[in-house]
Amino acid sequence: MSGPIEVAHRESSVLRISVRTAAILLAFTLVFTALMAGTYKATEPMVAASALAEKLRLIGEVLPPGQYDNDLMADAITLPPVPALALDDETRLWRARRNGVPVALVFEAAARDGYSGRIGLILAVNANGRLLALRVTSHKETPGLGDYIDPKKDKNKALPWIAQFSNMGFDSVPPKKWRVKKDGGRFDQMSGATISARAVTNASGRALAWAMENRDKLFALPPNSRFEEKEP
Amino acid sequence: MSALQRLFKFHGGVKPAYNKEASTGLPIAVAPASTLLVIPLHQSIGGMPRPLVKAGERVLKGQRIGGADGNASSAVHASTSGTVVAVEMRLMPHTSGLAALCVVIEPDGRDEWMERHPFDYRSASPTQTRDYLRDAGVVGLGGAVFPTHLKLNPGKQGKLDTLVLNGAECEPFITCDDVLMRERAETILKGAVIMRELLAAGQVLIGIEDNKPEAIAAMEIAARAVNQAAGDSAMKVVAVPTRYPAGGAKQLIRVLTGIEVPHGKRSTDYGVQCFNVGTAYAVYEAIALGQPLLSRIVTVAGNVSGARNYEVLFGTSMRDLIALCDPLPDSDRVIMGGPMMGLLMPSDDVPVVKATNCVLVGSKKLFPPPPPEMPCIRCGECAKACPSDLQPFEMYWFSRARIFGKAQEYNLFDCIECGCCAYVCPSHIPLVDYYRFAKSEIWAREIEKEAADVARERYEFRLLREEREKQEKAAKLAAKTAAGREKAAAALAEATKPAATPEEDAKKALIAAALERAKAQKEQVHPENVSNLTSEQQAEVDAIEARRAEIREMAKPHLRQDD
Amino acid sequence: MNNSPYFLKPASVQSVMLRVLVALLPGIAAYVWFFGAGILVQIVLASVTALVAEAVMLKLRGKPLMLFLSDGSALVTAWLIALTFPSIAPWWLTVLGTLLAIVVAKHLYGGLGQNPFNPAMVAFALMIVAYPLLMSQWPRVDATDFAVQWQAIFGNRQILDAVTMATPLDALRTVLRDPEQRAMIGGLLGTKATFGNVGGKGWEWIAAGYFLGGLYLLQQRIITWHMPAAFLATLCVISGAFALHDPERFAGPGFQLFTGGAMLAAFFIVTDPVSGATTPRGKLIFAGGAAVLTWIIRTFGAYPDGIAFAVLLMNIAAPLIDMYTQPPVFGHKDKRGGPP
Amino acid sequence: MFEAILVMAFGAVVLGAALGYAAVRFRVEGDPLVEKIDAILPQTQCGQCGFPGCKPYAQAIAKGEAEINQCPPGGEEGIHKLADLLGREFKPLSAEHGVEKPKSVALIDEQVCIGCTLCIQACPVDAIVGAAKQMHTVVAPLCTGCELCLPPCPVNCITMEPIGESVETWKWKYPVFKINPAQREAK
Amino acid sequence: MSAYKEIAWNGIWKQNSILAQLLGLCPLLAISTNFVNATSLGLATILVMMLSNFGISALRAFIPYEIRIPVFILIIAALVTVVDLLFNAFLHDMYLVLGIFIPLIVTNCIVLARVEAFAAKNGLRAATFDGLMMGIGFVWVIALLGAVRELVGQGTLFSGIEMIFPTLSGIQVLPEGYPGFLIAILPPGAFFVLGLLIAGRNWLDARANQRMREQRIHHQAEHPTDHPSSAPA
Repeated sequence: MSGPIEVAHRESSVLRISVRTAAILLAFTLVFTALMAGTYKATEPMVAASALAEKLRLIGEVLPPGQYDNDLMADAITLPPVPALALDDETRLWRARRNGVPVALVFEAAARDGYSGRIGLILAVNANGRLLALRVTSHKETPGLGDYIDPKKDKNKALPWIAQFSNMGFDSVPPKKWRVKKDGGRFDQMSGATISARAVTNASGRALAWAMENRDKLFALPPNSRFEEKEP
Repeated sequence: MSALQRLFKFHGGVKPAYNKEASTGLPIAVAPASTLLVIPLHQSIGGMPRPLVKAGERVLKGQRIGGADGNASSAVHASTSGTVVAVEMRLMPHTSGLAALCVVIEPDGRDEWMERHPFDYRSASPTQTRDYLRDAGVVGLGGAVFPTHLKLNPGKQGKLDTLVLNGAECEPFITCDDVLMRERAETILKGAVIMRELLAAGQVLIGIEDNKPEAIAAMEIAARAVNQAAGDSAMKVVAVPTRYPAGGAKQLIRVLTGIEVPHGKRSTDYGVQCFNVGTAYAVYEAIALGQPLLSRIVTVAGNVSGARNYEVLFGTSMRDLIALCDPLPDSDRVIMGGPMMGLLMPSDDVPVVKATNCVLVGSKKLFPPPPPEMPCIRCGECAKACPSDLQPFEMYWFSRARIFGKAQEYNLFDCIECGCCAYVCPSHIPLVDYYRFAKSEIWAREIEKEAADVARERYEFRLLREEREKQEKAAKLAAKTAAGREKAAAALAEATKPAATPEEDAKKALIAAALERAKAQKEQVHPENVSNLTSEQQAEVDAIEARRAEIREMAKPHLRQDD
Repeated sequence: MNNSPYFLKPASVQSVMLRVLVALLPGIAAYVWFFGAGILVQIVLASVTALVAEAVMLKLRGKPLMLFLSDGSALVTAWLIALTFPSIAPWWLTVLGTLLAIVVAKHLYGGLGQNPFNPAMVAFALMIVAYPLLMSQWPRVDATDFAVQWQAIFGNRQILDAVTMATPLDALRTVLRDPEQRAMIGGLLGTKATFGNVGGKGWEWIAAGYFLGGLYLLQQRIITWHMPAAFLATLCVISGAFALHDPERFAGPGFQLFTGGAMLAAFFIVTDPVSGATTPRGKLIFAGGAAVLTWIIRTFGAYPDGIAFAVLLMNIAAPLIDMYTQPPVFGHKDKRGGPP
Repeated sequence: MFEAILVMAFGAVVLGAALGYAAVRFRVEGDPLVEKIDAILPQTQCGQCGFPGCKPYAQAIAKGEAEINQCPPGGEEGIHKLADLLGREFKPLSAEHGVEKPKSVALIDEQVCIGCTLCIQACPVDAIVGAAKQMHTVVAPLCTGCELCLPPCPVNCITMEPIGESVETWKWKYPVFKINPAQREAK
Repeated sequence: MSAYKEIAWNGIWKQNSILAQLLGLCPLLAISTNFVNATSLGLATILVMMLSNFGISALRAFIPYEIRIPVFILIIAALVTVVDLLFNAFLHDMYLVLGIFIPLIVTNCIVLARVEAFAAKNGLRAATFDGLMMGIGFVWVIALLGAVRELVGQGTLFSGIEMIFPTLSGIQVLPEGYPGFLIAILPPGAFFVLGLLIAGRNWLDARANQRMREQRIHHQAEHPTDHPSSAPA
């Protein structure tokens, strides 16, 4: 490759080489940007469909699809960062209904006092105020120590730790007992890794209490409206 | 007196078993001369002396047989009267087991002195005095054999604060300085007086390790006498703590004055100079009695039942010397020097030389082979023991891995090879051997590199010259007749024609160039001045150059301790 | 025939290592007294594993077997592993840790004298990352029954819950994380609680045992004062400063020094010559740095004790520290003199 | 989308022009690598590598036109150093270029020399002195041992004398490891 | 054909991007937590390498020396973007797992290195083949690394395969009660396993060299004398 360049150096002035390289780079840029744009356009619908499926799958973790018949994505409202849920940004809350009758609320919450920062949760609360299921969506707990809160990492596959919250409500476990055993509550924890379990338990309790309190209002709000907490 | 002197400490050091009692029981005896005296010409640091005698010549005791080569060299003398039987290569008292040029003298038993004249140093110029000492062959007798006349120079200021006499003698087994001080304290101090005058030194500190109380007592009496005679208190005998290597020149200077003389610096720049007590004795003999250095006190110790100090003529075979002391039957080696720094001799039939302070007979029992070498665990014992404040284990890593640049960065050349590090090493690593190896490799490389630089320069110069000649020739050729043009064309064709093999091509080109140049030579004189010299002249010039280089090179390894 | 020096001081790697082992005995005695004889089982397990692994590796690497096997370095590593692992850890945990230490951390790096990292600390770090739960289960002070501990080590993990408890450091960590319980820290470190007066019941006496052994090593001149002094002083100063600033959130120097592996580290772990700094100033920096990191990891880290990580991090830095702290050599320091 | 393409295009033009300009303006002349290679070569100027001297060989190595194993005087050690410098793989000395010999100097038998000056012409470092019809002699310290003076001599009066070891040039040997590795199974 | 053989040998073993050149370690270490993830990223890398080698070899006549690096990067980035979008569209689960590491293929030095060292100087077929072989060299190492880490870390193999082939599922290789050597899955474990793989390669190479040397010595020893050889040929 050095041959032609040597010749070029002898023949061309600095300006001519600069213009030439600029033009060639421009040409390449246009061609390959076009290639990227084309692929983007072509895959756009599939990508959107995948994103939707992803959302539904996450909801499906806590609320089986068979329990409702409405279009969850359409029947959703916007939640501001409510203190009880310890969220930092706006989130969506989905309302499941069967034959128009409220079945469950699905929403996200967080625990800020995990061992290594924030633990993200998603939970489904049914119309009777029971916690249908609880899942951890994101966490940074110590691997092998605190990460059993995530059923994928829990050694006990048959009955993961987090499953003990399924179908629990304040009618079965009074709010005062909605704690880990170490703190005098109902729920188990692993010795040596109390902090993660305590964070998840307390956060779920707070979220459940909030959902119970605002249940009617949340079901009543029109789709795609914004939930506003009562002025204190 | 000694109580008044403030002492300093040097870092590190060890306390090996001293084993000195065996050889101090009896007074110094004179060893008989061997049937043949083998006197190496090169017995000091510096240039190799020229032989002054031929085989068959009769020599008198004290006659110069080797003349100092330049100033940085020292003369060698016949130790007794007799006949020179050969000037030839003989085995040297050196670990290498190599031979060097020696004068072999067959003593006639008459021990007939040449004429002796005291030297009046007071009326001589300092240069004359130094030349006299050089020709008297006086060198440092602590073991490093550095020419004494080079050190008897007060330096830029013309005077010194302190003259240190080294009587510390820290190596185990060796007692030659000890007995010399016990028996000949007065003479030593007379030598010290001369040295003090030559150096214009303010005080004389005589450092003696405190495990030699007799020597300290003897020297104190002698010093008091000298002080009384001079009416001052310049001579001070100082007992220094017994710790190897307190007898290292730099360590002793540090202990007595607190001054640390850095590697590569002259101690006179710091107002202090250090000599061995034996050297002071030799200086006195040379100047006051006119006797050149012919003999020295040698400790024979180790695996012998009759360890003792002898006054030994240089050239005496170690074998004969050892025989005087009843060596034990399991003796298996001879070491010149002490057990910490001594050199292993290739044979017991090597001559005693100026550097021989001790002939140590060894055996497996006395000096058992070291336990197997284990890996270094960086325990730092060596660093704790190093009197030069080095990090021996770091130098070891790099020497072992042949990363010499890094070894030098860790100040490899500040190492005095005292052996303390190897002595304390729990892994039994022969550390000093690694440093010796690294040092000699580095020196060799340095010399190689210098040679390569010279070669490169000369080659480039030659190319330049050839180019210029070619141009001049081309100009001449162009001006010549058609025949000349033809020839030039032929030469050009020759040069551009691809040859069958590169060798042939090169050969042809060389011959062609040679022919051309031969022709050109007739018309013009070479601008080069080298070719105007006769070969003899050139050879002489270059031989001098070579010797200088040799001196420089040799001066490096031996600048250690005990000057 | 060898060159000078021709005679050597009667010193050997073996005698150094043996004296280190002897120095560990007081600490081990206290350990047995307070936490039961399970630790002895661990020491035997680790020692046997270490010797076997060492022998196999030596054989594979073509080194003289008996010479190196008898140098004692593998035993020192093994004992340190046993002493830093929980004494009721399952047997395979100790064996695996020891194997990793000897095979990976020691021999794969070139064997004795060549390992850049402290093998015992490599074992600890690897095992606590791999099995954090098992490495956090320590025996209760009141459950020292040997039979129970034996069972815990060799199989029956069910009995564990009854005999384990959090270490003082673990408890401290848990308390520190929870704002509601922070006030408890006074109680945790106070006189009456489950723990001892200074570093947790039992723990402080083990630490005192190590301290005693450390003094012996100092007296034998196997270690110099630099490392232990720098480690303990730095830990003391940094924890003291923070405890003064906010005694509700930070434990004081007494607790930090006398709990966990601090004392063991100060005299036996940071002082490992092979993987540590060697110059006098370097030793101070090395041990001081290890103490700072230990405190940081203990206070803010994810695992119970931070010493292993702190020491390994400083191991990496050791060559650099050595390079920048070379002591001036003879004649090159600026004392008296200098050319006139 | 259009905006994105515009930004990319703008970047392409600016960068392309800048790089074209820089390529012409900041071209590096000369090659310090040659100097580094030349420093490793032994400067015997013997031409055994197939180049007319050490410098040309160094240039050829730098350009990738020559292998690093063509210098017999430099020996294995020289090849190792070159390999380290250039990040190439070590190769044993190429046999066609010669073998590593102990360092020697040329010696002219002055009885036989006819004073033809051919060796003087051949010596690359001007280490032979003499004039036409005069006896020549080799200045030993300057002689690189290249052997180039041997072939031109019409009377074969030049011999190569190996430089022996003396007490002064003797080198301490690498300390021998005292531990013998355990016996490996003989294969 | 021997030129192609050499390309293949270089890519798979001698110049192996990971074991010999240690290039592209970031995705390698981050993604090789299990076999399926590792292989998926490796396949994506093969795709990118083949395409970029092909593209640049085809366009090499039009690329001036001065701006070759920006053009190479541009082409590689464009191709990676395309691959990223395709993953997003057709293998969405995998896309979520691999996350940032598909875009990071752009910065995988091995891609740029092959483009610069090979594709820019060679013909279409050879360049594409080189991309394939270098990619295979990358894949087998990353797959092995993933498999070892997965096996040691959690005792399974092929976990997560359902993301690609919904009908398949992972295998529990070690007993159910295997505690899992967690560190193998964590980043330090990646370094350990990679270190061991490199050591293994060096060992094999050293052994091969040794054998070659021995053979040469045998050869030299036996050739001058015309005795029949007793040693293995």
